[in-house]
Amino acid sequence: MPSWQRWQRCGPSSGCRETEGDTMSDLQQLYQEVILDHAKRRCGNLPLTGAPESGDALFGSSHQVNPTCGDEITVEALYTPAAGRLHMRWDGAGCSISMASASVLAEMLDELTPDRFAEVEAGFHELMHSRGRGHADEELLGDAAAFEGVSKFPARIKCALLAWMAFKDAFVQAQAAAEGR
Amino acid sequence: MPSWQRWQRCGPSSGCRETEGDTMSDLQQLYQEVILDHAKRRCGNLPLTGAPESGDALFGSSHQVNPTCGDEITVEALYTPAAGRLHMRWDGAGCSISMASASVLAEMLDELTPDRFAEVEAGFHELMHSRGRGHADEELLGDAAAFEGVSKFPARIKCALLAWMAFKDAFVQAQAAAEGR
Amino acid sequence: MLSPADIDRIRNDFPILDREVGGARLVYLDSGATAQKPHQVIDAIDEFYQRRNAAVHRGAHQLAVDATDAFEAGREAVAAFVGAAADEVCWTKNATEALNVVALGMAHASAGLGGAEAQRFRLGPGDSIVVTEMEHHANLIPWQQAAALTGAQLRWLPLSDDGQLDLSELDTIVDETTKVLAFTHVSNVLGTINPVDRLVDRARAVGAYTVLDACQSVPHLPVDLHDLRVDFAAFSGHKMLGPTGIGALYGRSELLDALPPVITGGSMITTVDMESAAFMPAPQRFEAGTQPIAEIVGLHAAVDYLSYYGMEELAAHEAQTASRLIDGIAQIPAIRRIGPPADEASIAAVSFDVDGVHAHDVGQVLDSRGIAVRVGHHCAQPLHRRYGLTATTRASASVFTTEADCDAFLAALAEVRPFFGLS
Amino acid sequence: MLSPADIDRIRNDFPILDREVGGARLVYLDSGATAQKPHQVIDAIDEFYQRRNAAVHRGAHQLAVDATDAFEAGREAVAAFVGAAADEVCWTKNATEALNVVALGMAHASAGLGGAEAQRFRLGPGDSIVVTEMEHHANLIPWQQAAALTGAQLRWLPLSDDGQLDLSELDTIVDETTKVLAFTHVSNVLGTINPVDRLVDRARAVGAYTVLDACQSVPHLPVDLHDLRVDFAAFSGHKMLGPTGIGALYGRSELLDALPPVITGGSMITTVDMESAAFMPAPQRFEAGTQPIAEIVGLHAAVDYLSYYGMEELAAHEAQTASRLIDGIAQIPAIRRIGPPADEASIAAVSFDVDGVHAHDVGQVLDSRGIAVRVGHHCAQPLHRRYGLTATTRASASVFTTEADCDAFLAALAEVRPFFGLS
Ligand SMILES: Cc1ncc(COP(=O)(O)O)c(C=O)c1O
Ligand SMILES: Cc1ncc(COP(=O)(O)O)c(C=O)c1O
Ligand code: FES
Ligand code: FES
Repeated sequence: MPSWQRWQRCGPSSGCRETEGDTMSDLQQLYQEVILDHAKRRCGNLPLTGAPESGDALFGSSHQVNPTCGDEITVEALYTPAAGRLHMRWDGAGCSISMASASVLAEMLDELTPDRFAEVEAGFHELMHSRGRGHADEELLGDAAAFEGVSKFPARIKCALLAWMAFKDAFVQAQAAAEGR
Repeated sequence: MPSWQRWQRCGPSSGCRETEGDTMSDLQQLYQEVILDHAKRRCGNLPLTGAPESGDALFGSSHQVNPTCGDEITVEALYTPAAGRLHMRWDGAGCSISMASASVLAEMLDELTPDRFAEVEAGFHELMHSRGRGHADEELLGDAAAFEGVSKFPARIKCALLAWMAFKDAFVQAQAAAEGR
Repeated sequence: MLSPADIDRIRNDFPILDREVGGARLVYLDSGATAQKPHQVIDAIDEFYQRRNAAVHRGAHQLAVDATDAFEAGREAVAAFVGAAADEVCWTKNATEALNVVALGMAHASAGLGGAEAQRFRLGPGDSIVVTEMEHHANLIPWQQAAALTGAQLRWLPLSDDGQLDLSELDTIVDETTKVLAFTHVSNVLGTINPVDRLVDRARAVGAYTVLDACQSVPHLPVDLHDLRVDFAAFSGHKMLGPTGIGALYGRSELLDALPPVITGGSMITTVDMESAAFMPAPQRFEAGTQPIAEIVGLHAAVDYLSYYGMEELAAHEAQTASRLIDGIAQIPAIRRIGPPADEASIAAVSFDVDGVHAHDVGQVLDSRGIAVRVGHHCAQPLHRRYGLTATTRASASVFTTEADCDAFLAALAEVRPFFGLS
Repeated sequence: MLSPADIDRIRNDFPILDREVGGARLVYLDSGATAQKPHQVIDAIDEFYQRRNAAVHRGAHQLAVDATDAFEAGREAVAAFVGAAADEVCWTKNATEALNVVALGMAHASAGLGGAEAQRFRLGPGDSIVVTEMEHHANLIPWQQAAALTGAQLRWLPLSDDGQLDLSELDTIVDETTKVLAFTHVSNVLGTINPVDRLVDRARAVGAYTVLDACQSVPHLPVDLHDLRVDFAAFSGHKMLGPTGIGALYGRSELLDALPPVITGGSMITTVDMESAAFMPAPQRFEAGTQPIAEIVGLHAAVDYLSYYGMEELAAHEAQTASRLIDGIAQIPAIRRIGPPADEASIAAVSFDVDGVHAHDVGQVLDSRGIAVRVGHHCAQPLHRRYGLTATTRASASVFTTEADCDAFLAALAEVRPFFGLS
């Protein structure tokens, strides 16, 4: 099987996302079911492989530290230009927000083209920095919309963004590798 | 003439010391006539000679800096144990309080035995640190009683004490020199 | 012992305790990071700025005299509070600066600054500096820097499994090569109170200087630095009910006068020409530039406040709080506390790991109940690594901590694992 | 231009101006040493302690979030006020610390700390550091220390008779060996405003870093550090209507990230083990330990206050005050002012020698009339020596200084020599 197929290990999330709206406490909004669920499932949290030896897939990797807490993540990005597909695997330790965010991203990526990823990433970034005022575009963000509540907690924004930053960086590396060819 | 005689250059002060009591402003109490007068006359402000070559006089010298303002004084102390007499000459630059205090001390010293100097010095020290609450013992302090008003001005206490500290130190040196003999 | 009425009265002095967080009353259990301030401290700062603000030790005018009086009265009060003489206390911005002044001062001495009398502090290859594995980064990294600058070797006293210093190798770790033994009086993570006497005895036996990090002891215990016989010590105002922006370096006079200053500039010199400067004796030589004057006034009010109740009393209250927290935590399943056994003396700073829940998530849940605790490595990464952790949750108490505070915290803590679906 | 009504309004904001000194209303002409604080600043500090006090960048709890917001909002406001980006502003306790951080950071780089990227700051024998003869000790002694630690040579630009930098030898004094040119924007004694452009051009031509002491410019003039093109700059909160205990170091980001920190400890690291530590990028790498948080909040209020009136307006008021003081002093016999000619731009800091009367005696007489001025060497001994003086009297103005203040000062000054029996 092509190497990227080995990266797909979990099916589409069935996470419950009833929007309880204003009746939810800030804490419940922060720790939505989807998040708690992904924090446990950890899609894509697989042994890291390093660059694949063969195939037409481009590879990049990035290590990121959250300076506020010292938690770390290492992300590997795989890009098969032919299929126009992105994949991610990761290893790391951190809070439930950071683990869930890595998991959600890993799961979503399998469905995304690079352009679409850029859009989603921009939307997610904006949502996180909205200081609780933004509304998640579920169409665009999919499961990542569940992180809406994080934006009310400035101290946790970096948690939610950690894996995204790492993937973005790893993907840049992969593209650079492509150009190097 | 014995070397110490060359140190006596000014006669007894005729400075006016009417005590105007509480009607005097703090400023007038600070700058009593005696003080303004001595600040100009500068008794004992003479070229420094270093240790006298001969005679039975003991010699000591001390350089003191007032750290708040950087003003300096160098004092030479001469002690003739036979006569039981102290003398001082000095050179320096400073405010009117410090110059007057050196002048008053130099003048008074010619009349003082070492023991009496110690008493006067202790009284003067105490007065200066009385924070405006002490009353000068004119019997004991003579012209130095005019500095009573200084004790209300903490920033100026060091001015008044500078020459006294220097003389005390120089006299210690002189005594040490005596023991060295 | 403080009565409940005392504690009520104390609580009324702290305006911030009226605050609600997320609809719940504030339960502030993060005094180990920074203490809250009684209105006496806040008012003293206010009054200073309104009536007496001026540069100190400089002007001849009345405001400058008033400000200087306030400045030096603060020094006397703080010195008396820690059993030191006034001229043994130098102002810094925080304890971190104070510890750096010692470490870098020694490095400067080693580079030849400070003349002959500074040579006693010379460090070089073949010398060793000893710290402990429980140090706050503030009492570790400056010594790493001093070692890097001088070629001295850095060693450390390890931790035991039960959160205390393991002194079994004390005599080999602190040996004839040791020039400095720097250690904390009380661990900010574990609450452990270290055996200062034993460490000072050993340091003295080999002729090493002792540097005490007193950040967590001065706010919580009666401390007499002369009795403790240490050479240097550091503490911070903001941890002892005082303002931010003020700390203190203690040193024995004879040592302070010989240690080269690190930060140089105005108000610490006698004479300056373009090529050289002569420094004043301590404490001024360590007080370059305009000092945190209003902060000193505030700290003065803080030590007056603490002294009014008495550190013995406050320490007894602290010990009681520590027990309540430690015992309560022991009853909650799947929590691993790091720190000394419950029957050892400690301050009320209690750190723990909740199995399966990251410390930041623990803190978040507690915060939603109005309970403010600290999460993370608490500036003690090596300590955490020693216990196989990267982060813990810490509850740390203050003079105003009540039994109700402890109980609210314990109740909320018991809900944490269930909240995350763990039983 | 501020109207008299504006100034009235401003005066009402400063509680201390209600104070009487020796029966007279306070005329505060010592803002050059430290500024007075409007109630907006005092209240901001008060409010912070009452509602938001906590350790920043650490806790997950609500108070910590609020405190961190206040802390970073302060950085953004202060950075914007001086034309810098937020991450180019590092907090220090005062300007003196900021200048030391640059000078000692370079010395640390020269000793091999900070790795390869710090090597750009290396100083050694054969290199030169250039300062000026008008520097405050805070921008002189740290460079003497850096020279002593590294073997670099210290040189200086001399003063002209009329209180300005003599730049006739600029090109030979600042030459290819020059690695640092450190100079003050405005002299705290003379009021002189230095030609930053010309100095920066020369420094850039030889590849030297520029370090600007902006202590006396930031409070009195519009300052845009990007426009000024300097590499580093320092200023103090307490001189710009802000609290004591807070200062700032500005540096171009690229340089700050490469400069080794001097004060090390908590909150400025990424990872630490017993033997080594990795430092965060700027500004955090220079902010070891608990920062002066309430003071930053107060400084934020101060820059808001200054911005409300606008630095252009305030500078125009300042220039008018300067003229009134300079012209008035010129009319009093036997007074020698040091400083630039009356028609040169300067801030309202005016220093002079009264013939036959020591500066402390001048200050004392003025104080008895309620007029607070500064006397002494103003931390600029070499400058005074250059003019054959050991001390001067300095009157320095602020936003609230009125014509009546100037006139009261001038009238009292005219009485000084007569008081001491000099005609
Ligand atoms: C020109 C100048 N530089 C530096 C300083 C030092 O500032 P600070 O004492 O706040 O560190 C001052 C103030 O005294 C100053 O006027
Ligand atoms: C044990 C200990 N040492 C040093 C420090 C550093 O104190 P500061 O941040 O006030 O400099 C702290 C506080 O964080 C501490 O708890
Ligand atoms: S707390 Fe570390 S990543 Fe969330
Ligand atoms: S002011 Fe210098 S001695 Fe009086």
